[in-house]
Amino acid sequence: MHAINYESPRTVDEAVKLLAAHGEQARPLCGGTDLIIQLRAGVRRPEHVVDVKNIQEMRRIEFSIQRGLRLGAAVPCIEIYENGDMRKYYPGLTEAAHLIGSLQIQSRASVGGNLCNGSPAADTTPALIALGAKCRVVGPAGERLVPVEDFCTAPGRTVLQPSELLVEFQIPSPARNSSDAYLRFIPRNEMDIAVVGVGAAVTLDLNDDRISEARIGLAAVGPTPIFAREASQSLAGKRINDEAIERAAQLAIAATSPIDDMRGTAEFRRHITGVLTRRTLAKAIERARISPTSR
Amino acid sequence: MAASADGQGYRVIGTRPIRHDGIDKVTGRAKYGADYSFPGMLYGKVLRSPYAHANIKSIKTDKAAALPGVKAVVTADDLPALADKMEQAGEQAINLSQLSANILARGKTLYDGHAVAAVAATSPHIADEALRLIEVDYEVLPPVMSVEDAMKPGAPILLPGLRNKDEGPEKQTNVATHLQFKRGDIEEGFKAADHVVEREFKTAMVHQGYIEPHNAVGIYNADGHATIYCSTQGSFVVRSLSAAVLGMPEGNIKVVPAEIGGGFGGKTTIYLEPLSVLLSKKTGHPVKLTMTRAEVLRASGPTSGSTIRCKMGCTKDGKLVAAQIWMAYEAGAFPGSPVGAGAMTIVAPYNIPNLLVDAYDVVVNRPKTAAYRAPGASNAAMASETVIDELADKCGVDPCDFRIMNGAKEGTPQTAGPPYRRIGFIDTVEAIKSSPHYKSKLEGRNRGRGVGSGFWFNVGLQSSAIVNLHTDGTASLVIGSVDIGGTRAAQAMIAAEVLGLDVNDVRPLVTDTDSIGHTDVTGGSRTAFATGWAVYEAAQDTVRQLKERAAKLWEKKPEEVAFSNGQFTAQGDGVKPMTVKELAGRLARTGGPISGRATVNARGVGPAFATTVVDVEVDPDTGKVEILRATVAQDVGKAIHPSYVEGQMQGGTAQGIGWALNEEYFYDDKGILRNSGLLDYRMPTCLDLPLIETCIVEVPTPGHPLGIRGVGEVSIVPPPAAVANAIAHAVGVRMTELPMSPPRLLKAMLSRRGGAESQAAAAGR
Amino acid sequence: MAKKVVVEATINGEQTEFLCEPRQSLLEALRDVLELTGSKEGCLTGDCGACTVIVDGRPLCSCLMLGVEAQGKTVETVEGLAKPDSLHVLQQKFLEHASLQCGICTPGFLMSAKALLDHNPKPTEGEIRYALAGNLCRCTGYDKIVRAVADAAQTLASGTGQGRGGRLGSGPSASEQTERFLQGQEVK
Amino acid sequence: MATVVIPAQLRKLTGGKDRVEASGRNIGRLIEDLDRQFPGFREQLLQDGDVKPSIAVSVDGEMGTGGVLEPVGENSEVFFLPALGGG
Repeated sequence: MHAINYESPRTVDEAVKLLAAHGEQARPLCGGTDLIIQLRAGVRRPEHVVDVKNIQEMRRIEFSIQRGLRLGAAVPCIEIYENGDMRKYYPGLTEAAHLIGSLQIQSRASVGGNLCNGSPAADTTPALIALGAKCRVVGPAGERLVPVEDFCTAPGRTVLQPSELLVEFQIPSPARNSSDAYLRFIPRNEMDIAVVGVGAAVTLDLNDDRISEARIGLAAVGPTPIFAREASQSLAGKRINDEAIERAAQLAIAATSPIDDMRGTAEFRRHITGVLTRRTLAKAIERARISPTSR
Repeated sequence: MAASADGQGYRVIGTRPIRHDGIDKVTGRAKYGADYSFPGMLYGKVLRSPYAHANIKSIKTDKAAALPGVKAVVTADDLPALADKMEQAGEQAINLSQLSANILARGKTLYDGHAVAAVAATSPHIADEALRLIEVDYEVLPPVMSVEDAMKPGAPILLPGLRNKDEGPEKQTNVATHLQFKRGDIEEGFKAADHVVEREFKTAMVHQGYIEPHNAVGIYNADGHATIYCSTQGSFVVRSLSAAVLGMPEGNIKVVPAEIGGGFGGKTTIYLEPLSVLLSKKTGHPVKLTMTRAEVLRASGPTSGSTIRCKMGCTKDGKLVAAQIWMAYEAGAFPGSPVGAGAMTIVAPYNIPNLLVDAYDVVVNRPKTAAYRAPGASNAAMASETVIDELADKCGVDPCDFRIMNGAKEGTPQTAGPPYRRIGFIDTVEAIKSSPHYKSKLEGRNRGRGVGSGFWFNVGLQSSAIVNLHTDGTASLVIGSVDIGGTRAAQAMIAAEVLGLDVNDVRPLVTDTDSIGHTDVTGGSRTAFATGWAVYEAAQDTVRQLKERAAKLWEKKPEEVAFSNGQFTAQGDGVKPMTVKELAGRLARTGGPISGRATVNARGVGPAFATTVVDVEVDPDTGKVEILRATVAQDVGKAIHPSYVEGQMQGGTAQGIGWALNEEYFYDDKGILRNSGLLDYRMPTCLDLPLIETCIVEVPTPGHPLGIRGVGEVSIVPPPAAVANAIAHAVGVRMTELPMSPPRLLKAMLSRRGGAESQAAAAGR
Repeated sequence: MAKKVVVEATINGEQTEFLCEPRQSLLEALRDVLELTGSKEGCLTGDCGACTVIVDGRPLCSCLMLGVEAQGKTVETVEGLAKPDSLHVLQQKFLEHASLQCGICTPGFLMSAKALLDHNPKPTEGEIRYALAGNLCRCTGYDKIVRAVADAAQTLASGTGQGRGGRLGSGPSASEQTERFLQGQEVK
Repeated sequence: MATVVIPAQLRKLTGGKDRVEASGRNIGRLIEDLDRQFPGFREQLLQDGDVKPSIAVSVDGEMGTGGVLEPVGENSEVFFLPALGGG
């Protein structure tokens, strides 16, 4: 690995100053489970590594049924699924965090790092998209909110300017009779990168068994994570039945532009997108029926 | 005196003591190759070709050499040119000029990752940075990645000098060897068949996947002598090959075998060892090289991918009458795939009167293959054992009964001609047939059960052993066979059995090439068999000498002294029986210390057979296969330490399941390896496997004092076929390609359903 | 070359100071600086688990953490597992069950298993397999490793009166693991 | 006389015969006699005065370890086959 300088700011303000000072030559370090591998491979060669894990603001999980969730970008996955509120109100995002790599990886990897790495296959991203999460980005010029589905621009690329920092995710409080789910397909039972990942969040109208709102996010089936807009909208107001779910699955497939690689063929990925969209919606709906927000 | 090989009356053999080296390995104290460091040690790194096939026009190293901290840069020009001919090296015949060209490319790179240059620097990071500064001018050539492409007329030629007997001395070719085995009359054979199944199979190149990357520390001294510390399966083969590649006298190199973190055949040759000495010679410092995982996958020796056409016929009552096989194996960049073994194992478990096997060793732009656990046999069994399962289905015969009906036994001719002596193939099938697993009922949709069998030769070769009896009556056992999976314990148990000592009173020690007689690799499942034989004889030699001492004390002739159950006795008055411990205390006054010695070039090696049953469940929507249950039965001759015998059976089964389902080298159209890491080279995790049940079958090897058979390899042979057969019975598709990964299996299932629907449509239903 | 940094950490119970370059991983710091070579390098990408250590109670891959990140942290490695006069029960069970063949993956498995039992003294087979899924073993097929961890859990449990742990063939399959977390049935 | 079983690819030397008789108290002498009867065997089987590393010899069902010095009995059955190793 080339020589680097390591800095460990304690506040967002300090961090942003450091990033601004070094510009292209700085890279934030969180869990390091992607960055350290890239540094070793020489894929990224920043002179300065800015460790943002020790910034308390980026390590908090703040939830209230009124205000929803503020999830620090640097919270490691293991702290997400150990959190009772997360398990209870955001099971889909929680299971995505629980699926990433191994326990060893989950001890380090963060949802923010997962997103900033810009991989189309990031497990937590479709779950965030499904929940309508927004990224709070802070830079020298101030801060802005970016919807997760607009965050990645190409493999390994995001909307972040060199001096900007993703500080936290803001996720709406779960609506009545709503829940979410995330499923991915991998050839083994652990350790793999998603061949396809599907996150879904649904809100139900239990009076006449309809879906009032749905959002579907897709991973590993295009150059960036995908918000399957048409598929999501197609479910709004529909009765819960196989026909509606099948239509959504077909529209989800239509939203993909997968490639052939060592993880699967494009043809296979399209097929699995359909399978997982059906399974994920069914799981989210089942959860929403008994959701803690139901009473 | 140990009891006879019928397995009765052993005191130590067959028990499960804690391995002698265990405590070092659970406390982190055991020293593996990469754990060695020396004062002033430098770190070496290797520059590797980014192209699958290219001419090297020039290499500029001055910028790299100028980087602060860099002490030396070497290329193939720093190694002697060697004769282009086969030499014997331990258990393998090897071409030294090709071996050298694989360690540092000469003029041409032949695969993605082929070593081109090496540097030594004061830190591994500086060495890494230095690699980026070496300028290589490549002329990129078209890569040849498959045996089919390599065998096409006009295919790009990898090795300009390569010729074969069929095509003659004029013709440049990628086909290194054509082997043929013939028996009976193949046409007549198929005429007599009621059922014939013929299929073409493809199996992917796969890697042994040992967790410890290759490593070496070289220390060259001004007197022309060098020491190499490395993790290897054979310290003597490292010495002879490194000496040849470096142009040094063999005696000037001492190889100290470190603990080894897995090998499975992949550490029976050399990669970094001569470079560590070369760089040490240039710098005057010890130099350590370790491969990264990507280097291990790109540039060490995996095993061959293959194409196999298998046609077999049987009568309606299930008697095999004919088999015709065409097989071509990827050798990698240089000749030497295990296709010969594949040809001689593919129908080895069966008695087939009419047989024709054609086998081709083909060079392609992939890493030079190395041995991998029963090399060549798993590919072959994937073909023959699935075809046999199909024939059994056609005959309506239980797959175990079909194998028993046609199974090879004593006297059955092997593929290459010689008849079998006593073997336990049918015993393994019967063990599976009567196992709780096979007797259990498998219920549920998309679930199926499959059986497969496998054969492996095992080898004998040379081993040495020394037993030093100490004055306290304990013994140190010195051997040259590195311990890759618990063999120290087995060797100590054999010595303890013979000497009548407690197993913990024998301290096994694996030593370096200067401290023990020649010992071939820990490979070919030979260590318990051949080194165990040497240990047995060395212990007997110790007993013989002890009898002389007892005779002295008792004023008797040595032949009057008897030894049994750890006690020396003789007839007559004044003779008080003595134990080995008691006698050991009297050595000084009866002639001095005792060392028992023996060397063997072991004959009469007994082949091994295994039969495996697997239950699977297939996800019909995704093609993902779950292994529900697996049981393996293996003829081990005599289990010295049953826990480690079971471990070999379970480990081979796990590797075979990985080979069956997800492991494969994935090259792009430019011949670049796309999955050179353990994230995408998918070996089974412990969530992918069930507990693996074992049935130890003991049919002693005739002639061996303990009846031992090698146990290390054959268990990897049956699983791919067993899994394929289980999938066929679960979802009705016959898979003919490895790995049977979700995309492949899903495609096969969808096309079958598509076919069924179109048939239904055609039938107007 | 960036200059070296002084790092203070508690390593296997000892307050320790060491010098390392920012680009050196914790694994390099342990092996090359502190000469604690029990943690092994298998892949440098966090996929094999041979370098697993426990940092502030969490198992992680020391190849994917910089040495400088250990500042102020508590690090446990395989070298700290045994007491001077006795092995850790996991070490003892690995020996009794012949859970190691080549032994290169053993330190990592021991640390992952310790992290599991520290948080969940009564794991099911499914939970054991999930906790060890980040550690690759190529020799054993995992059978004897899973048995050893289950046995160690039982021994610990009976010793501490926590009832029987480590039930083989019981509990959820791999695919059921996540659901259990969500239902809060398991505290990791 | 010992019986020598000829590998498929050397049968061109024996006019297609798969079994021939030859004499010699060891493999070296046996190969000399084979070469006298069917010129070409020496070149096919020997290198530097010993059996080629790529070839294994089986005498009466047992793999030989003695190369040209491997003893051959009056009525032995001798096979020449490819040598191979293991993992």
